[in-house]
Formats: sequence, structure tokens, C-alpha cells
Amino acid sequence: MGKINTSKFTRRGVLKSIGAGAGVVGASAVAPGLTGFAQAQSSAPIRLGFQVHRTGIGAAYGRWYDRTTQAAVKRINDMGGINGRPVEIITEDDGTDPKRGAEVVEKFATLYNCDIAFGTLFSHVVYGSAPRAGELKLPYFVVSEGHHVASGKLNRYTLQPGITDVKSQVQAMAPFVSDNLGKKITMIYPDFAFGHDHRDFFTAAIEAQGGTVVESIAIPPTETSFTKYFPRIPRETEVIYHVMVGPAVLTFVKELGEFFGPNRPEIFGFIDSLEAVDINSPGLEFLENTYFWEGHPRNAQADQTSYDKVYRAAVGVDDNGASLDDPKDFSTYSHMFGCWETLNIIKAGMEAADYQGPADRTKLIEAVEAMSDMPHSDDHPQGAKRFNGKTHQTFGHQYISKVSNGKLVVEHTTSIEDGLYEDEVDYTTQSF
Amino acid sequence: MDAMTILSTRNLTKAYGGIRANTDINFDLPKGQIMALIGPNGAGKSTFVGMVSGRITATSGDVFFEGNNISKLPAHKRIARGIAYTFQITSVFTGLPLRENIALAARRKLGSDKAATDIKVAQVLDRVGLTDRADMIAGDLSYGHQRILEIAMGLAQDPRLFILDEPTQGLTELEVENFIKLIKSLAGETTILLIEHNMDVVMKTADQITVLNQGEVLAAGTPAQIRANKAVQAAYLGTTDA
Amino acid sequence: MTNQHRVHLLHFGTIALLALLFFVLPAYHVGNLARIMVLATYAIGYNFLFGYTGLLSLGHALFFTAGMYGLGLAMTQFGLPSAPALIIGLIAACLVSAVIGFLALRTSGVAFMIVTLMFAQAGYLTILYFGTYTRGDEGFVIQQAKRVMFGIDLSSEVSRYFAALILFSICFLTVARIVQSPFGKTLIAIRENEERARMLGYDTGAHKLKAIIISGTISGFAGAAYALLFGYAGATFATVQYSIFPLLWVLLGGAGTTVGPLIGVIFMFYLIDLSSSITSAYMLIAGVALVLLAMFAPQGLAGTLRKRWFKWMP
Amino acid sequence: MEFGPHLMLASLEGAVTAAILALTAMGLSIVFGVMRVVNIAHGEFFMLGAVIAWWVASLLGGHPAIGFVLALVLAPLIVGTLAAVADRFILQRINYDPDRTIVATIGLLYIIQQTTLMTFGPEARPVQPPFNTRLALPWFEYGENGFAMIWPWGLSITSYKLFVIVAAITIITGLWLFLTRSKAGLLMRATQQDSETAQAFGVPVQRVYSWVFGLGAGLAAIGAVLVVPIQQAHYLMGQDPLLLSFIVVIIGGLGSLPGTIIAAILIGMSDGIISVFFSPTLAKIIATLVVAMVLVFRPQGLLGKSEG
Repeated sequence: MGKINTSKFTRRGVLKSIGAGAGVVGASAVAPGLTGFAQAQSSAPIRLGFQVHRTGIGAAYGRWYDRTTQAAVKRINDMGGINGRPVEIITEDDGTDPKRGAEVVEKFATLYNCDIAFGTLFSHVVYGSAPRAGELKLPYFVVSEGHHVASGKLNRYTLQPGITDVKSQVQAMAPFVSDNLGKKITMIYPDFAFGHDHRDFFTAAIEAQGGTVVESIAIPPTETSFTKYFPRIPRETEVIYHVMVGPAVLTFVKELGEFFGPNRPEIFGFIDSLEAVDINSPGLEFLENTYFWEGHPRNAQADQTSYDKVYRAAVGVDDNGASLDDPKDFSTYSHMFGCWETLNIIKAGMEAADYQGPADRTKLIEAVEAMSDMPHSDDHPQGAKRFNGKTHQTFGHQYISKVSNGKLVVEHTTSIEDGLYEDEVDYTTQSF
Repeated sequence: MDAMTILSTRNLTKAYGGIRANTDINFDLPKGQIMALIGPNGAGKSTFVGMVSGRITATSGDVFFEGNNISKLPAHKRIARGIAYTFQITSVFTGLPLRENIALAARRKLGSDKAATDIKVAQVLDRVGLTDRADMIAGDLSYGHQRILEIAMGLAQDPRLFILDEPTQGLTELEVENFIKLIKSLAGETTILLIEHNMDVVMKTADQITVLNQGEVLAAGTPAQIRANKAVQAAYLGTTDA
Repeated sequence: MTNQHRVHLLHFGTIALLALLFFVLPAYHVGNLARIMVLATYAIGYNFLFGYTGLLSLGHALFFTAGMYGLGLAMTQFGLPSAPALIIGLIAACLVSAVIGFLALRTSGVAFMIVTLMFAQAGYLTILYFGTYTRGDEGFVIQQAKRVMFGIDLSSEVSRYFAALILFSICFLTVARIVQSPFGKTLIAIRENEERARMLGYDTGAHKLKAIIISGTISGFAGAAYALLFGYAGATFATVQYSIFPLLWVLLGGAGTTVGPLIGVIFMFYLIDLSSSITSAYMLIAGVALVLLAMFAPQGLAGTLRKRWFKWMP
Repeated sequence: MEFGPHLMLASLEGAVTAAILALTAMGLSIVFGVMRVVNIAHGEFFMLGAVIAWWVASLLGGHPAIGFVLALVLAPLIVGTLAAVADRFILQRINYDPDRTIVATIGLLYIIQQTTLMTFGPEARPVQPPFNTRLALPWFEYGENGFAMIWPWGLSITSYKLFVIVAAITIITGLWLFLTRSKAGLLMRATQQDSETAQAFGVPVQRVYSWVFGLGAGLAAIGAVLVVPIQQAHYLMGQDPLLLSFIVVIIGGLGSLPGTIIAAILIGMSDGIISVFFSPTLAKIIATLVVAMVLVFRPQGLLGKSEG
């Protein structure tokens, strides 16, 4: 019980010290006033437990999350590590399974003595793992784009500082869709919680814009053929909004094209459907001139920033979003930046909290909670972010791209404000 | 049927598709008798006892046991009323010890009374002479011993009607002799319906004989009457010719 | 020492050993063992039907999740405290297994496998269909603050471990006792030769239905305990994979042995946990191990022990 | 879309599903019928077929038809050989004992899946169809001017999907002739009916088993090669075909090949048609329950023989 008392004590201390822009003044036995890289108390590496989907349904994403993470850690270590200590990544596969996810978190905390856990994408794994992370008092940084963190369903130890959540993404899309594509929308989404989030948040957002969702078609997750569901699309539909995940997405898009033939409505999709897939794959010609949400533009744009250039080179991705080693091997470009940015935030947080070891975990969380605006930079190549310490959720810019000659060309960039919504939780009021 | 009749059937019929295995069998078995059911292969003997025990559903007709119509009862309820049945093709619990095989048979009536079950099992083992093999796994027993175990499982149920379907098939001469002794010792304790090919066994044990042929009752009577019956001789000779 | 003594020694010794391990093992393995005991309880439920009654179901995930969602939804949707929610979980599992048992028992053999599989698949889809309440695949968290029973915080290491041990012990000893009782011996008889059991006058249909209900309720107990002790319920647990797991655990550990389920879960858990530290190809290692076990230890680990040395093992 | 055209579209889609399912389930049915083993790895043979098809097609340039045709020949051969080897070195050694076979084939499932993941990657891989023209379909409606032919919005199929249906029919007919007319088929049927007697009459039962296991896997692979231009090759794609094939084989009646085909058509078509009437997930739930209930009330399957 002693631990909890101490951490409450330090929390106040950290808030104060961060507010003053100084080092740490805490009740724990940390030498005060020492910040920076050189005066590390220990040269032992900081251990980050990386929960990765190496097998199971998330494996295509997991491979790229892994590459991005390795690249980000290499960069951090090349720049002198964190608080003068090297960073070591301990990778464990969770099989994209919530039960195994919880076990992996436990392994990080109690077997490997990791300082934090990080990297989970699929939201059911986040849900399965987060309670365990909270009980073990292990800071758990997820890169999942789920609304689970900001909805208040998790706990104070779970944060999502590196990627915008789905509610914000969807909300930011609605004005563009209703202003440029049409007001009568048919949504097609998987009959998963993830799909339901799209349905609920987008329906609300589009109605606020004066549009309507004329039909929503939830596709069962095990489905491999889709044509039979397309007749449900009402004739009056002006825009089809699609977001599918899993290996059957190619079939979905292809069959959508075959269903409509030459006379199609406008089509707006989430790139989740085609992450790790070549947009020029056979059968996808149909996507020409359709629109996509992109978390991070896959194709290097005409006005590419130096940040994107640095990031792309570090991860080993070419201008088309494919691997430098294999131009047919496409990345999950719209999501994986989250690993890079999250790691940089962890670094910044650990430096702000003068993190020395597991005893400082709560200080790290408080330091991250104290963060707010993050500028577009090498640390944040996707764009500027605004972190909400109360909801543990970050908000960023979103991109809407049009497929032109087989390339995704950004047509519109949303502002951070487009994606803001009212707080649903204040984690900072919860005790550690 | 009078109070002395333990089992009777009325117009009992079984048809498989268009083929009739049993046609309108009327049969009465007086209490306490040893009745042998004989007939050429394919005469419908096993079908008949199958319908009596409930293993086979009758197409039409009725079965009465101790005066009650049991035609609608499932097999396990008929057994529970006091019918024991041994299979033509040995059917014991080959993976379990011999003792447990018999205990299972005894336990249905004795329930959770462990002491009573143990006593019953010991008695039966002793009676059939398998005591020294009690802890062997039934599947490891010789064929003859498995047949005897099958009978022992019937005995352990203290049946009021004991149906034996070709119990001596595949037994050695010595084992057959022991079987005959066993059956005779049961006379008076229970009623026995015995399907048997071995005429020697039939003649030595049966009080009455019923002959089935082509699914119908051909004749019924004492061993002496049956031996003298021309129709029976013809039926048997006929099949041997064919 | 009679066999009865040996059996008692084995069963109570196992429980005592598990209790002792809490004080001996490092934290990580204590955490694992808590999970293992919950999963082993699921396997015990499965073993009761498969190992002792001889019915191979491919739909037990349905019973596991009936308990899990019975408890989980009672707590999150209706705000019930954990104890009544646990009872609701048990009732849910009991009812679901009774209905499924009633229908599926009209079939046998491979058809029984498929029918149970399909009911479970329909159950999985139903969880997704009612995503508004269940949050579908994503599932939901049961907040730490609510995971308290009789004033004990079930999310702490000690209470979680001993809660899991109590759960395991109850089901372990109950099943051990049932299989030694006349009822359990009749189930074994049905497994060995159903027709013969029927012709000894046993109502095999009723026995099998009871076996499914007991098996399903124990599995649901494990599911409810999982949600309560680890704070999460999700549709993943309703997928086919989670119906195949208990079959594997039981076959590995030794079907029709009381300790087999525990041994099977420990073996499989550590096989994956240890090999996943070495290589990402741990499922390959698991696959090879399964093939080798099938070839060289067909009766599972405990089954092989029983066959070779300890014939008295229940 | 209007009800009529919708139903027609769903039926056509159902027919494509049924065609693939019939091939895959035939493979399982033959193995089941002849060897009486439950092969849990059957879906993985399907997956391997799809993956090999992608591999062959991506190695070859030129017209997509070249790669496709080559895949149609190579994939079943490779997969069949692999299965026969697995049979020889694993299943024969455990004497096809039911429990051990389940464990061993689950092990095989993991091995194949993980090996594929490591060599082929986790991505869904497309194969270009040899030809793929969208064919708009007409619909006849009784209006003011009598019967009129209209071209409803969305009602179409592709030439490739039609080809899949025709190809499945052709292959199954060929298989039928092989089983009933050839000597190898005769040996198989003899083994199916009574393996001991067959052995006594000099049938090399062990070798027949290996061939049958290979043939079953090969059929799954053919089904997969046909499907990859519609769906994509993916290392986890084996589960659905496995479950559906099992259902088809049981519903059809164990070991009954005509039953298997009828069940494949019924299940493939009902999957399409039920989706017309209910929302997608509800349709799946209902379809699943309907099939389960068919089995509950007719446990021996549609064409299986009743025991009583």
C-alpha cells in the first residue's frame, strides 16, 4: 500500500514541477534538479515492452508496426537514448488475441521488468490487456485509433498520445463528404465494434452537416463474398462510405466495382480497407477517382515536408508507400506513424519526468498528461497534434485523398479543431 | 393371458422397407419356464427378442410384460422392469475391469448402496466362476470368458425375464457344459428366453420350444413334440439343402 | 495404502501444491498459474463431457461465454454486484447447455460435433449482432473497482490467485467425486459402450443430458471467473478456436483423467509462452509438439502415466 | 433493388459459393468416406492451394491466363503430394485412431499456417483472373405494355464467376467418372466399403489411403485456385472452408458423394438467398441455425441411411 501513497505524493510534485518547466521535485528518492542526457543514474537500458500482432488477423499491420518501432528506437538511441540511457525493445507477439494480450502485458511487467508497454493496434487486444496493465501499474501506450481510451472505459495507465481516435477521424470527415460528395450516404462497415463506432459517430456527424445516412449495412466478420449485400444500397445513394478490415477487403472493393459497373455513386472509404495493399492491384482500377481518408498520406505528395522525408527514409518506405527493398510490399502508412510518434512522446515524457525506473511510472504518466500541443516536426511527421491529458487521447490533422492515376493525392487536410469533441472522461481525477 | 404368463406378444410385426422380418407373432411365455426360441438363420429370432427388449421398434403389435403393455416404453424402462438382455455379438465394456462390468449391471437396481453392490458382484462372480479374473480388463479376457461375463451381467440384474441371444456361440465344449449347468441352476429363480442353435443345449435345458420360420411361428411345444414335428423338420432340412 | 487413499493423496496433494506454489514461484509465474487454473477449470468441464462421457463437442466456447457474458452483462448493464452476477453467469451457462444439449443429443458422433459447432457459431454471431450491449469483438472491461466479492478485491495478486484456486478446487474435486460415484461410472459406461449401458436399463439420454449440463455449467463457471478475475469479456472467446482449445488441452493432458486437464493446460500454456520468447514461430513449435504427442503419447500425458505406472489414477 | 433482381443476384452469388464449396467438400467427403478420419487440416490444404496459385501467378509474367492455368495444374499436385506424405508419415503411423488423428491434424494445421505466414507473409494476395468481363443481366417484368426486358441497376455477374461454376461442374463430373469407371476408383470404393476384405483381396489399402488423402487435399486446392481471382490468398483463409466443408459433408450424409454435392448447393445457395430477407449478420445466424436444425432432426444427413 505504501506505493500508492508515494505515487499520490509525487503526482502533485510532478504537476508542480512541470508547470514550472523545471526538473522533478518529488517525494521519491530522486536527486532533484538533474535533467538532460548525460547525468544518467544508471546506464542500464530503458525497456519498452512492444506488444505486436505478429500472428493472427492483425499480422499485416503488426509487421509494419514492428519496422516503424525499430526505426524510431534506432533514431532515439542514435540521439543519445532517453535520459542518457539506451532504449531496448522487448517484442512479444500477442497473436491478435485479447487473452494472450493480457498475458503478454503481464510478461512485460513481471518477467522482463519493462518500464512501460506499448504498441497495440487492434482494439479488442487493447480491451483485453488494459485491465491487466492498470492492475500491474504499467503505463500502457496504445496505437490503436480506437475510441476506447477517450471514452473512459479503460484506466489511468492507458494512454493514446500518438494517433487520433476513430470518433475524431470520422467527425472530421463529415463536412468534406457533405460539402463535396453528397448528402445521402450509405454506410458499409464490418459488424464489429469498430464498424459500429463508424456508424454511430459518422451518422451523428453527417446529420450535424445536414446530410443523412440512408442505409447502413453491417457485414458479418467471417464474410468472404459481398455482392449479395450490395442490392441493399438504396438507389438514391449519393455517396458510399466504406470501411472494412481484414483480408477480405480486396474482394469487397472489387465486388463493389463489379456491382456498379460504369454508373457508380461517389465513393468515400477509410484507407483501413486497403492498408498494406497495392492500390494498383488487379481489380482495384475501379477505385480511380474515389476518395479516401488517410491518417498519413501514403504517396509522397508534391508538397512533402522534410519531416515526412526523414521519417519515410528511416522506416525504409519509398514514395509510393512500399518497402524500399520490395516495391510490391506496401506499408500500413496511415497507422504506423503512431508508433514513431508515441515513442517520441514516451521519450519526451520520460525526460520531463526525469524517469529513472519503475518507481517513476506514475510521474511519467503525469508528465504525458501535462502535454498539450506538439508541433509538426521530425518527432511528429504526420502533423501537429494536440494531446488532451484528461482523456488520454491525442487529436491531429486528417487527410482526404483522391485516387488519381493510381496514386493517392491529398485533396483536403482537416484542422485539429474539426476533430475535437467534448471530454467524456477525466482520467486525471482517478487515483493511481 | 393369465397371471402365470410373464411375457406375451400380440400380432408383433417388424418390416424393413418392404421386407417383413416378423409377421403377427403371438407368443406366450409362462412364468418360471425356460423357453428356447429356435429356427433357421434369418428366421427373425433376434428381431423378435429385439422388439421384446425394446432395442428394435416394432412396426405394429404389442408386447405385454407381467400383464402390462410395454410396447410404448423405451428399452431402458423395459429393462428396469426386470428384463435382462444379453447380446448375440458379445457386448461388454471392454475398457473396464470385469468387476466394474458386473457392478454396472448390479448398480442400476442397488443404486448407491456400495456394500450391497459389492456383495452382489461377489456372488455373481462366484456363481459364474470368474472370481480369480475379477480385476482383469474385460477386453483382455478370452472370448469364452467374455460370453460368460455377458451372462454374469444379466444375472447381476436379478431379472424376472432373462433373454439370452445365442449364448453358447463360439464356446468350447467344456464351457457349453458349464453353461448348461448354470442355466439349469437358474430354473425356478427366473424365466429364461433362450435363442439357441445348439440343439444339444436346447434339448437339455428347455421346458418349451417355439420355432420361428420366415418371421412366423411355425410350431410350439415341448422338446419331444417339436422333435416329432414334421413341419419343423422340413424347415430345418429345407434350409440345410439351400 | 489403498487406491482410495492414493486418489485422495493425488487430489488434495495437487491442490496443496498449487497453494504452496503461490509462495514459492516468482510473480510472473504466479500470474500465469492463476490464469492456468481458470483455464484448467474450463478444461475440467470439457473433460467431464469428452473424457468421461465420450461426447466430443466443438461448441464449448458457447458455454464458456454464456458464463462470461452472463456475469459481465449483469455487472455492466444492470450494475449488479459480483456475487449475484456470478450466479447469473452460472444460470446462463446452465440454461444454454440444457437447451443445446436437448437439441444436440438427438445426434451422435461427427454430427454431434458439427451441431455443437454450429450452435456455438450462431452464439458468436449473436454476440456480434447485439453489439450495442456486448460491444461485439471488442468486448468490454469490467472496472477494477467493481471486481470485489464479499469485500475482497479480486484484482489483487493474492486474492486473484486464491479465488482461482478455490474455483479450480471446487470443480476439480466435484468432478473427481462425480466420476467415482454410480452416476459418473454410468457415464463412463456410456462412453465405453452406450448400447450396452442402455440395455442394462440406464436412461442414457438423460445421463448424457445431465453430463452436458454439468460440463457446460463448469465451463461457464470458468468463463464467468475469467471475466471477474481478469476484467474483460469479448467475442474472441466465443470463436471456434476457443472450442478447440479445451479439446486440445484435454487430449494433451489425458482425456478421462482427473488431473489431465490441469496438466494439459500447463503444458500448452508454457509451450507457447516459452517458445514465443525464443521465436515468433511458436505456433510451428506447438504444431510439431502436437503431432509428436499424437504419435508417441496418444493417451495424453496423464493417460500415459496411468497406463504405464499408476493404474489406480482416476 | 427490386425483390426479383435482388433474389436473382443473390442466387447467382450463392451458386458461385456452392461451386467452390462442392469441390472443397468433395475432397473432405472422399477422405471421410474412405478413411473415416476427421481431417482438421483440410482448410489449410485449401489455403495452401490459394497461396501456391498466387506464387505461381506472380512468378510468371505475360497474360494472367498463363499463370492461372499453370496454377490450376501445379497447386493441386503440390498440395496433394504434401498431403500424401503427411498421411504416410503421420496418420498411417497412428493407425487413423480418431482422437489421435484430431490432435495430429490440428498440429498439422498450425504447422502449415505458421510456415505459410513465415514464407509468404500476412498480406492478402490477389491473383488476376484470366478474364473478367462484367456482364449486366436483364430482368423481365410485366408492365403496362406486357412483358418487357429491363436492365436493373446493379444486376450483373462477371464472366469469371460464370467460369467458376462451369469449371466446378466439369471437375466434379470428371471426378465422378474417375470414381465409377476407373480401376483406381474401383479400388477406392472397395476400400471404402470394407478395408479388411479389400486388403484380403490384394488391394494395397495403405497406398490407397495415401492416394485418397492426396486426392482430397488436391480437390481443396483446385477449389482454392478457382477462388483466388475472386477472393485473395491469405494465410488464415482456411478456417471458413473447413467449417463449411464439414457441415456440407455431414448434412449430405457421411460418405455420400451425391449427398455432398446436394448439400453444397443447398448451403451455398441458402447463404445467398437468406441474405435477401434479413440483415447480413442476422441472415448468417439464421442460416447457421437452420443447418443445425436440419441435422438435429435428420442426424444421418440428407442422403444418409437411417439406422432404425
